[in-house]
Amino acid sequence: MTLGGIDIIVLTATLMAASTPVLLAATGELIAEKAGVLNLGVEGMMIMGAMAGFAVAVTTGSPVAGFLAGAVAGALMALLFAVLTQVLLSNQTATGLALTLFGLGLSALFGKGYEGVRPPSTGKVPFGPLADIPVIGPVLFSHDWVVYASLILVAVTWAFLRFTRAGLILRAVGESHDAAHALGYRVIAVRIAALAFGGALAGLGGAYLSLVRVPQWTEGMTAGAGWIALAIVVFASWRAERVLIGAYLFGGITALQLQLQAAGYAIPVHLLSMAPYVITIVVLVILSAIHRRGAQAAPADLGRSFHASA
Amino acid sequence: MITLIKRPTPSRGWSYTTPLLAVLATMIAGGLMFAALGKDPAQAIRMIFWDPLFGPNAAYFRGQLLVKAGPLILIASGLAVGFRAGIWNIGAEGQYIIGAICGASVALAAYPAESHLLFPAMIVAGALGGWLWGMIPAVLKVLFNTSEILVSLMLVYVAQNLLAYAAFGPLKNPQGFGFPGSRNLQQYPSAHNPELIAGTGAHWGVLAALIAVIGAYILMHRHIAGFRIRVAGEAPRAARFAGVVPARLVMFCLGLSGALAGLAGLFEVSGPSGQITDGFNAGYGFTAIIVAFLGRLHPLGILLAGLLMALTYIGGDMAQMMLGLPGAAIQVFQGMLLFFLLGFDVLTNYRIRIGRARA
Amino acid sequence: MTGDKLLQIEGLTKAYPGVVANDGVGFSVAPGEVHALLGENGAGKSTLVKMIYGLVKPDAGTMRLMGKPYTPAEPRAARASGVAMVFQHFSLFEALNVAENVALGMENPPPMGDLAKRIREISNAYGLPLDPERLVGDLSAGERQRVEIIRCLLQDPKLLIMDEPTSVLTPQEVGILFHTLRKLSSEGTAILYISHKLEEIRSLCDGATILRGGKVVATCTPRDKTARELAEMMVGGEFKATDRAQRTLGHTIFEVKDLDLAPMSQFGPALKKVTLSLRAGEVLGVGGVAGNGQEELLATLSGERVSAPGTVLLHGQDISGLGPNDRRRLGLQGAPEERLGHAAVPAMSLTDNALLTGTVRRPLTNRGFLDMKAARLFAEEIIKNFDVRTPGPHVAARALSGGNLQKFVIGREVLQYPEVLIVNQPTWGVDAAAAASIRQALLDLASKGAAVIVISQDLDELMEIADRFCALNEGRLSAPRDTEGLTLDEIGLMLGGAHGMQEAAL
Amino acid sequence: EEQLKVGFIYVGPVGDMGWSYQHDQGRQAIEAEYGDKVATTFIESVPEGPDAERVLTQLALEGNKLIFATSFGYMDAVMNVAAKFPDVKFEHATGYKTADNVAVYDAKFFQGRAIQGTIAGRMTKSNKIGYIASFPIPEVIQGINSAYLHAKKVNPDAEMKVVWAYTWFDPAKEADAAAALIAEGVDVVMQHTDSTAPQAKAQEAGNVITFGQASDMSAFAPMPRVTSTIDNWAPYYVQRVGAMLDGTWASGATWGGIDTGMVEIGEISSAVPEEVKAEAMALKDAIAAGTYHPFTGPLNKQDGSAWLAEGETPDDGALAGMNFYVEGITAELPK
Ligand SMILES: Nc1ncnc2c1ncn2[C@@H]1O[C@H](COP(=O)(O)OP(=O)(O)OP(=O)(O)O)[C@@H](O)[C@H]1O
Ligand SMILES: Nc1ncnc2c1ncn2[C@@H]1O[C@H](COP(=O)(O)OP(=O)(O)OP(=O)(O)O)[C@@H](O)[C@H]1O
Ligand SMILES: [Mg+2]
Ligand SMILES: [Mg+2]
Repeated sequence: MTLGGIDIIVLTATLMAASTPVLLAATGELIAEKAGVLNLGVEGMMIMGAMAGFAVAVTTGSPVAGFLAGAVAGALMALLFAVLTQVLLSNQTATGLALTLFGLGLSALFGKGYEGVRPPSTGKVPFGPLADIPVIGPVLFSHDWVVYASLILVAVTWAFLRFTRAGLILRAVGESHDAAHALGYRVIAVRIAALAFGGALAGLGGAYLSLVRVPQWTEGMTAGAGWIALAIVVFASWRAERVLIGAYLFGGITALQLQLQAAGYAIPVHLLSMAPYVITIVVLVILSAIHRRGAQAAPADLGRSFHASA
Repeated sequence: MITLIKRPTPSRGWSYTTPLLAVLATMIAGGLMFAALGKDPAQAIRMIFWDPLFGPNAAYFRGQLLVKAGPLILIASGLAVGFRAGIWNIGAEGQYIIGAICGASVALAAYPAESHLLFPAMIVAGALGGWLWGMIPAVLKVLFNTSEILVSLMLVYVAQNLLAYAAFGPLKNPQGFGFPGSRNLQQYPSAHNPELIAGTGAHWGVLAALIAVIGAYILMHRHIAGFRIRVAGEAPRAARFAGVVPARLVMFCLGLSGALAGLAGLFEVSGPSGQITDGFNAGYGFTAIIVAFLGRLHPLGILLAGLLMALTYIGGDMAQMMLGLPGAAIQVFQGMLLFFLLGFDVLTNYRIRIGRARA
Repeated sequence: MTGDKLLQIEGLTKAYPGVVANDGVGFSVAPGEVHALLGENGAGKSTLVKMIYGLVKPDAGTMRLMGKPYTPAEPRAARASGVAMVFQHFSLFEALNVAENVALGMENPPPMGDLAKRIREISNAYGLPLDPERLVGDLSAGERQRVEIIRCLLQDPKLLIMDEPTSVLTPQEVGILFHTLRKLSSEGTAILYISHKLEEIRSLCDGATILRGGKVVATCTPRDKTARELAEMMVGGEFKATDRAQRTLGHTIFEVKDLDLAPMSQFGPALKKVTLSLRAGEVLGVGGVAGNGQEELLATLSGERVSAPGTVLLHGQDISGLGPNDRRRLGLQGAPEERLGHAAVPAMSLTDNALLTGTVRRPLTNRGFLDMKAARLFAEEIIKNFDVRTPGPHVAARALSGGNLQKFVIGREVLQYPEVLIVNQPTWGVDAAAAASIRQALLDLASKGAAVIVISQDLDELMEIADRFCALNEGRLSAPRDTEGLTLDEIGLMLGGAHGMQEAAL
Repeated sequence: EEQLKVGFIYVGPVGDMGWSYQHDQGRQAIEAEYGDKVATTFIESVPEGPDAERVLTQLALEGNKLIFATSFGYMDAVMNVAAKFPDVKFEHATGYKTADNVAVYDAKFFQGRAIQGTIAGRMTKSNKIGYIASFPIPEVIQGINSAYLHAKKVNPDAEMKVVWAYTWFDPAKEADAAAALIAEGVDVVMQHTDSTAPQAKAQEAGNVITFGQASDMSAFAPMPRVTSTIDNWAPYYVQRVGAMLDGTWASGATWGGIDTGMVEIGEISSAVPEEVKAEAMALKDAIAAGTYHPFTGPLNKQDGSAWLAEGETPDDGALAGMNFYVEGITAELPK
């Protein structure tokens, strides 16, 4: 199926894999932000996940172990952030930026020696004949398990926030920590848990980058993916299903602009390469214009430190 | 069991001591890391904190400290005004780039004419460029309530693409044998932002940074307009009650921080950098956010934080060069410094009580 | 002795830095008893009930619930023991719906669908109808409180704590609430009730414990005392009632003509054809249920919102398009209902808060540059003249008790000697003595020739100080009537019945 | 005897496995060659902005007598610092400005591209060759033209598809670019970017071949990486340091190719048929011997205008500023 020289099926299949790291990281950040914490250190957590995931996968030869390690590394970074912002009540914006700087440095330091090494391959899920169905096959049944896991995670996150009591408490903590505290919920504990989960997903996203998407380890390899993940959470107005749309839209435009080039379209390259960012802004403006309550979709206590005065 | 008790008013004493404590803690933690990397910790720390200021070539490095800190301070001063008002411009990097492109374009359009009016015109163009780039998120926020965080961030990437376009396209040096990058403004006297006093490193941008610090201090702490900006950040409804028009505030803060970032870009491109190239922006716009927070959003704090940041960059390069420390170790070291500075701040705002959690 | 008491407290002590909030407090509550806690602002009432609810850990003292030692580690434990609480500042989540808010206050909530059904049932049974699907952010203050109460009722509490539940309610809502509480108490639930409205206490409560400076100073049966006697027990001295001196009304100085205003928030009311006029020296009372346009009226009169030309006139001059500062310059000032975050900046010092509105009519700036010394002197003047209890002008606004901050806010406006002053809920949550002094200040201002608009839900307050009364209902302002000779029935008619309220069929 | 201090400034991290990594290999070769007679030092990840001049000055102040500045963007900074430190010698990679104490050096990477193009032309089945380009600068354009011409020569149906990544190093973006090209049906991916991401993408796709860039990328041999063009700075660096040690260092411009070893062709893997391998090796030998120039007339520019007459070869100066595609490439060169 081609449209104007662009193979839509290949594009869709590509964008799913290309969007997965950002999708994972954005879903994690969504949970943290829903609990009221703004962690700008996604980039730092991702790159640590990428490094740790890669190192462990190479050492053990097991991609699964690598992904686990990536998640753990991301979560540890998030816990560092949690200690600073939740226990020592430091400013979240600055701490997040520092976390990014720190993560970029630390991963480069620990990652020395893993450059130029090939990671074990993460297999595709064997769907057998399903993968050969036209159109649906390549789009739906041609990916590795992490792609499916990321989709399941988005669905689980959506259901968790919407239907479960734990999700309700999480949202309550993000909306008003004082009220949640008055009702006896452990605001700090909930936030630390949300941060750790967010960090684990960011780490997983990073590991996907180094183990599947690229796959190799080099310092600084996340190249801004963490920032995009943060932007997508805002873009999604803090709704899980829209995170999926946002991540795939962004990944899709990025992949499309390269495909347009490859197809030989005479559109100025610079216009194409700014397209993902410009289109994100345009869509955001349209969304905000449609429902002007857009800004209120942010958890009311997002970014505020909580201190129980008792 | 440790409990934190909020102080009624932040402790002045601790607010001066915590930065010193943090630097000390960083020296210890960083020293351990350097030792783990097999380097002499004392030597590394001396190289980072001492040598650039008092070492054998300190005369040169002190000037470079200003060169490096200048743009950070200039940008952070503007950002802090907005942050105080709760307006989150995290796209200063983009405004910096656009300011540089606009300023340089004026110079390149005039080339090779020499005129005393050229540099002032470039300054205006640089500030205007940054201001315009800052006004995009401002206008979108005012009209559509769009998040300025996201828009300003996305515009960084757009600006980077514009920069690449400019460096490879319209601003490319026609005598550059097809290589990217504009003419070098250092070789164009009317457009050059020179060292004002030889050997000090201080150029017009450093002077502008100083003026920005003083101006920001007067605005934020001596003038009713700054008072209202602070009110807007603390309590938006109270600010309205005090006569602040939110739309005007958004435009003012994003415009101001954009213009200052644009100026920083212009001073860099016409001075230390010299030319528009693809990699010309060195992340000053992002680092300035950290500087703003390290300086506790206070102009004088920003001055010190900017110098401290610059010190770790220059000292870090020195340690890299002399001891073979990996560049990444320096980044980790900077990260630690930030963490300690942010973490110890708790002492300024809270009293710490150990034990006796409940009777 | 222990057998017939539900809750017994002895020697409960809690100290905060610089203040002993509760000092050896002891009292007891019997099942089915409605027990009042009385005291001035800052006397320690909220601290006391927070300890009972497990939110604050006592430094010393013991509690027994139903004869057994009771040491709730956290609110969860308190709820499990049958203690429920409605907070002074609502513990609600605006972005969540009613059912979710209720679920958050319960230990083991049933599935959402069942819970919604239960909410409908219970809320109708107690005459507090609620739609479980609505967002709390869109509810009126009265409805929000219903959410809090339903949340408690769903857990069949043995002890229900209510911290100033009526300060935001209309008389009708208070009636409904009291009906509910009496029903609960007849079913054996004990109620611990905190309020500054002494008449309410007298009509509702079986017993009272009076706190002053964190210590129990008296216990009594409220029905046997007059409100004045209760007030004097609280302040520990003679209580000064407001003195409504003779005033001569001047000519009309302030007019509002056919003022319309679009809703300020998605579910807020619009102002429709609001018309009024004020004479110098006059106090106009505006009654009505909160959420019927009070905030909007204050915003558009103070200049936070501008209105169509010709709708707001001061001395005949059209000021409809002017902002707050230009109106202040001309002599029109306001004091919003919400003290923290609107009338004052919580994290800023009193000196800064004096600057907030004081720069226009007071020489606190010099060509825009702040004169901090003048500002501090102004803050000290307010503190002194209005008996604001605080260590000094350097203290942050949030550190003041509600009553004291309210005195500061009113004092700040009054001491700028406005020609027209508009205040919204001037004594919200303020203790009797402080409320009286605020009312007195408003009357004194009027007697100096200023025109004052008092927006309040407290009809007694309006009857006490207003010359004329009008009601605000769904954004419409009724024609003003002289307060003298106005009966409660007539007021009820003017209010157009309680908004969306209905008392349960008995 | 005093040690000679030699400083290096890299634009990327030494671990990029590409450009900076190869320069650092050269630095290590110096240490291996001269041992205690030299002391080398390097600073990595120095952006081509305002920091370059400071870091170069810092290197000079610390007593380095020979400084290698290994990125084009350092050019003006090198000139400024060189003027201030007449006793210090500077070597600037890929630049064109020289001074008494500034020499420039560069490699004829397009020679390697000629060999890649030959193998690509022979091996492509779809007749579509993909090229991930970094920036539209002469060095990259030379490579595209050279690869295209040699593919076309052995396979007249060969087409070239170019994607501009506008980065030297962004693994994720390079992976996407490779995926986009493969989606367009190419079965050969060439890259002028430094990461191995395109190699991995090609491997995933199956029947796609690639070429190592800057470093050998042998981890991906024999398939998809069938051979590579390696930037081998070691011989030049060793020679220049030697000149410093014996006092014969002189400014100049060096443009090394396969002949000097600066451009090295990585092992051709078993995935390449023997006859193709032989043809490629013959080409390599001819270039090394100087008997063949990859740009030999008659050649037209993309717009059809004449560039080189029959048998004509361009001089190095003309080549160094190449800013056009040759005839036959359909893509448009970004302006
Ligand atoms: N939102 C704002 N952002 C930036 N500056 C502001 C803002 N609001 C007011 N100012 C500045 O503060 C100063 C006083 O502002 P404002 O007009 O609100 O006060 P004023 O006392 O009513 O003075 P006047 O009406 O005489 O101008 C002016 O310099 C104004 O430009
Ligand atoms: N968390 C806290 N930290 C420090 N001091 C506190 C804290 N909570 C209360 N206080 C102080 O303890 C005293 C009692 O406060 P409390 O809130 O119990 O008074 P209250 O009787 O409920 O007053 P109000 O009638 O205004 O509600 C006051 O002086 C108050 O400032
Ligand atoms: Mg209270
Ligand atoms: Mg004004």
